[in-house]
Amino acid sequence: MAQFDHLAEKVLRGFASRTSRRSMFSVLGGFLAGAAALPLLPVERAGAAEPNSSTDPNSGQTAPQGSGNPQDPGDPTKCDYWRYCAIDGSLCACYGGSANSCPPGTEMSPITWIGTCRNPADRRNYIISYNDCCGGVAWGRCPCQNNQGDRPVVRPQNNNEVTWCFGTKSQSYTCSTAIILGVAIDQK
Amino acid sequence: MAQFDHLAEKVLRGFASRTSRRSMFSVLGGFLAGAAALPLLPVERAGAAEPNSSTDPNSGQTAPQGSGNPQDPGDPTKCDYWRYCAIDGSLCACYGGSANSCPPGTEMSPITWIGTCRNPADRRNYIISYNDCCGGVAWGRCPCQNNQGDRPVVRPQNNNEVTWCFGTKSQSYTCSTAIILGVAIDQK
Amino acid sequence: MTASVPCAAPKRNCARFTTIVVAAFAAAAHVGTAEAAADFPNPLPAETIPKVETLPAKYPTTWSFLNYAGDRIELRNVGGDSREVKGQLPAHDSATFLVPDKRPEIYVADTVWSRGSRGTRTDFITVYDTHTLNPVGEIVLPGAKRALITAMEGLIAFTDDQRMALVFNFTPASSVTVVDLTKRQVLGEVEIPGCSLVYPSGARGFSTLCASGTMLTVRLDANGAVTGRTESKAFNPLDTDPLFTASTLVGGVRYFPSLHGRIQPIDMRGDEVKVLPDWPLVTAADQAGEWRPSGWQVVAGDEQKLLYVLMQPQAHEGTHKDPAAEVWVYNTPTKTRIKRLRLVRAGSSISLTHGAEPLLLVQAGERLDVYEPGGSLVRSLDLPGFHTRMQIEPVR
Amino acid sequence: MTASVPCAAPKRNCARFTTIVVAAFAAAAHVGTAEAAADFPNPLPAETIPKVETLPAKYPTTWSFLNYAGDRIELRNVGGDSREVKGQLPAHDSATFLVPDKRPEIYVADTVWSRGSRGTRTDFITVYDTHTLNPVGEIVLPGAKRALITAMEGLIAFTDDQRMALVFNFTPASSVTVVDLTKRQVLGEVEIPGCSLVYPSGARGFSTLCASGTMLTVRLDANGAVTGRTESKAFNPLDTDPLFTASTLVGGVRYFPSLHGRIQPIDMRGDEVKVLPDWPLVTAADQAGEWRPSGWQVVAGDEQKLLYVLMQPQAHEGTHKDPAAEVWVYNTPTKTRIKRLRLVRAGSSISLTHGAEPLLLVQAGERLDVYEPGGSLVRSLDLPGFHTRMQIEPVR
Repeated sequence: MAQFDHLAEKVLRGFASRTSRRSMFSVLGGFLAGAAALPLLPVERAGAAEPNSSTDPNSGQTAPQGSGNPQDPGDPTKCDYWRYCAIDGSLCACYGGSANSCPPGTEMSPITWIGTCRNPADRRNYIISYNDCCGGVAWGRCPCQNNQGDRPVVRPQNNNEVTWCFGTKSQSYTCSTAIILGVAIDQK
Repeated sequence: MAQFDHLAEKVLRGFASRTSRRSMFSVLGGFLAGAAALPLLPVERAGAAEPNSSTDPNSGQTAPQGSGNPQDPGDPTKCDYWRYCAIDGSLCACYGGSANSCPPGTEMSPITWIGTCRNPADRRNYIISYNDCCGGVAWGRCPCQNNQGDRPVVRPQNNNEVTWCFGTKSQSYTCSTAIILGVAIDQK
Repeated sequence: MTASVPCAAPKRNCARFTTIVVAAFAAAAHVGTAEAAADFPNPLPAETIPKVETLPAKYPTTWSFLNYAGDRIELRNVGGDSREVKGQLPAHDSATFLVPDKRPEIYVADTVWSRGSRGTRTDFITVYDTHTLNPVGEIVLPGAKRALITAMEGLIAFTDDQRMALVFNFTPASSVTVVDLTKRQVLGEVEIPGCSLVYPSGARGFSTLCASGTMLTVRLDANGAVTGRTESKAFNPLDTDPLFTASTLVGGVRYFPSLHGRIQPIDMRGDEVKVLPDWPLVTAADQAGEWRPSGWQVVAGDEQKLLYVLMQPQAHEGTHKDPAAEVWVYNTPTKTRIKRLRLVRAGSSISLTHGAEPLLLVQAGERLDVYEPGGSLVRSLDLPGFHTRMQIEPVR
Repeated sequence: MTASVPCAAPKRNCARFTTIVVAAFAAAAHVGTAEAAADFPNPLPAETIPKVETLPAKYPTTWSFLNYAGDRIELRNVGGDSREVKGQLPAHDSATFLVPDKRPEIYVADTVWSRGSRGTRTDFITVYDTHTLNPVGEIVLPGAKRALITAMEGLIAFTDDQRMALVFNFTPASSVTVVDLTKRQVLGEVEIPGCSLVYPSGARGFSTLCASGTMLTVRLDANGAVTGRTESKAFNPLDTDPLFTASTLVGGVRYFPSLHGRIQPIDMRGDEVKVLPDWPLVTAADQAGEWRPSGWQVVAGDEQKLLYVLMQPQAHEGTHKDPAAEVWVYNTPTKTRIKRLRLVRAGSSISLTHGAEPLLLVQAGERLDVYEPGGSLVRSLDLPGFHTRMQIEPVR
């Protein structure tokens, strides 16, 4: 994380120091608009297509989900999914959301903290944004606590204990997502 | 319960029909004042005196409580305590209250429903008032569901699904008690 | 520091925005010198923020609402894909709900206090949009009267072709609050002293079960005012064999089982209810086993002619809410049992989905077991932490 | 039907009062023809209604508060009698609390929304009476700014001899709301950009940990206005070996462990903090085992000279909040470890009771294990359903 944080500081100095929070929001807005144009992973579509008839009818378990993309392996309803290396909370994929989307009726906070997780398939380190979903029902299903890169709240942007519900109608926590922002800088 | 309910109806006709609800409250008040003068069971005092050093230190269990009175046998923190034959809810004895008292910071509802339970020690049938405690923290510890004498809500005074928090500052349910009102009529 | 104060030195809270700034930076430029696996030449693309799932405005009949009563209302797919939880609706103390098929809305009647478990009480109906599950309206119910009783049938009901909602109040005086759901306003209150719960009856009105063993039927005008009251003869022997308050519709007739095993049909389609002859669920042959209806939502119907009842052997005083070992299926025209389904797990609440091939849903402890009508278990959904009672309402 | 309307016919809601009326009747007359056992000639007497338990205004030091963070705050007897739960206080989202020894009051800083998880947000401090646990006052915190962070040390603190409370805000801008607890009113707000959490320091003021690795100290006047700010040199290497934000007082000095195993003492008694030399918790001999502090409330002190730290072997990046296998005890004057306690269950939070013979409390999953200082388990209390983090605060 160290180098990355340095980058952060640098970007920050060269950027934030000339910018008010409001205009940063608008920058963020711009980025989002841009990102929205990018192709999306078919995570939950693919999941929805999978029948779970193959599983033991008496198991009580949800059939495994998956992106259907070999480059994005694992089950987003399980705590060991690669993107969750620094998540702390309940997994939205268990509440009607997915690894990168909020359940219906909740609101995704635009302000959050990020970590860096290694994708076991392409062996790249990705910058993951842990956006919380807010304003819905929180009831502790699929709790998941991984702290890779988590740091004490003295550096909030690297802390997963904060309820990241800012700029949302309600600041009440519902669940957490893990969204790919891009590839991280080589940590060698 | 049948005969008892008939009595109820009779008492009711001969009494309630000439009485407004407000004055019934005052009658209740009068009764309470009277009852307060009666000697009380040393239920929780006795409990407080018992050390639980005898129990396995690693058990995680609360040492058995008890009234210390052989005529009132059993553990009020357990669902099989004789007074709980028709209780539905969380046992106040697990929350800082006792079989017949509310936990600190809660309020006991004066209006409630009653059942009849048989005391295995003196083999008498007692009229038990299931007063709910209201306005505190409810979190489902020591849940207990016994339905002896419970009847559908069409006869609310014999129904244990109703939140009996009436005449209290808050109608939010916390836990339930089982209070001796007197000896029931012989059910033979 | 307010939102509009400029953010100057690094030590100021700009630090919090590192994430966003870097995000924009990294995602835009795709900075990535990590050794890329030969078989994945391109990194995974950046994903959209924010992204919130939506649902079809009209849900498939393989979904069902599960009311956890006092906790939440869940929308689950019981028909088989791997993403069983579709969404949740907040639901607090004794919350009940209505799902119309006329409008893309869901109505949840709920109660909160201004400080959690104390403070000012507010009863309210929240109007949710079926497509987004976002709250789109609210109707505050006056008087803090809404009955706080374990969520079950009869606490809230539609009438007037789903234009009106009827909310049962218990203070412990009984009344019904009449709500216009299209105008989203309260129309008025109808006192029903000595009677409990509301069941839709006639074109515009409701019936309620009275402590005297009768059924009181109330007719309403378009403004929710009472235009008539009729009381049936006494048919509900509360002292000897009271009816469960759970019922189901079969062929337009409402069927109430009794604690000791009768079934009481009542035709509520007309302006006056017709109390039809009751008949036994338990034949002489079954008497020995002491079989009785048992559970919470104890009865279900396929709306054509079949009646499903949770049944428990060795029943006696106080067992009427115990989980039941079997579901007995009756043909209502012939009044005969046509099937006995032994459950994998003893069940407390049952319901049937409304699809062409209905599924039998059985809440059994911390499981929701899904059976095909033949009686074989299709799948079992977990209900983690569930320890109270469940109201099952499959999508229509 | 309102409370004052007379109650005439049996079918009216008088039925609800059957219970009370019969109660009075039966209890007064002691109607009882049930065959009485010869050995119990008299029936059990009627009991008082209503009856609510109270607590001593001053609690014994064998009791402890347990903050379930977002759920409730429990008051438990960890010292041995059979009624371990003494009471609960409502606590919602990220609630924190303060227990003074100067006044018979408890202060809980909490947050609610007007419709449960949505609606208008209100942050407030509830003042509870220690004797009754009844709410006796409320202080609303303006701006909906209170930090919603898993309950832990540093979110709220006393200063000015417990007259003032300091509430940490995070929006994500950082500030501190200053509250007068005796007048029960908010005095003002102090911005602490780039810094986090509040620790009491000096006679009237606080210190806070900054993202630049320094500690900022703020002095206040009697009205809560800032009279001075001093910033220490940087001593908290956030990139390489940051300090936990959990700390403990030993001999008036506050000790912060670091993620990699240093201990950083800071003397906060004066108007300016003294950053004392740090020293290693892990000797060269322990290096091989990769022992590091690990858990949530990772450190405790006996206030005289002993320091207790939760320690976990094979520690590496990301394990710093994992439950720890041992508690290591240090003599702070000699800066040496004097004891290793192997825990019965791996623990996440520890604290010491404040009695003459302190007990070591260890939250380990769904248990609160109680050890005597020698390290043997005295008892284990169950924490049913506990699945997050716990803040343990023994009674002083």
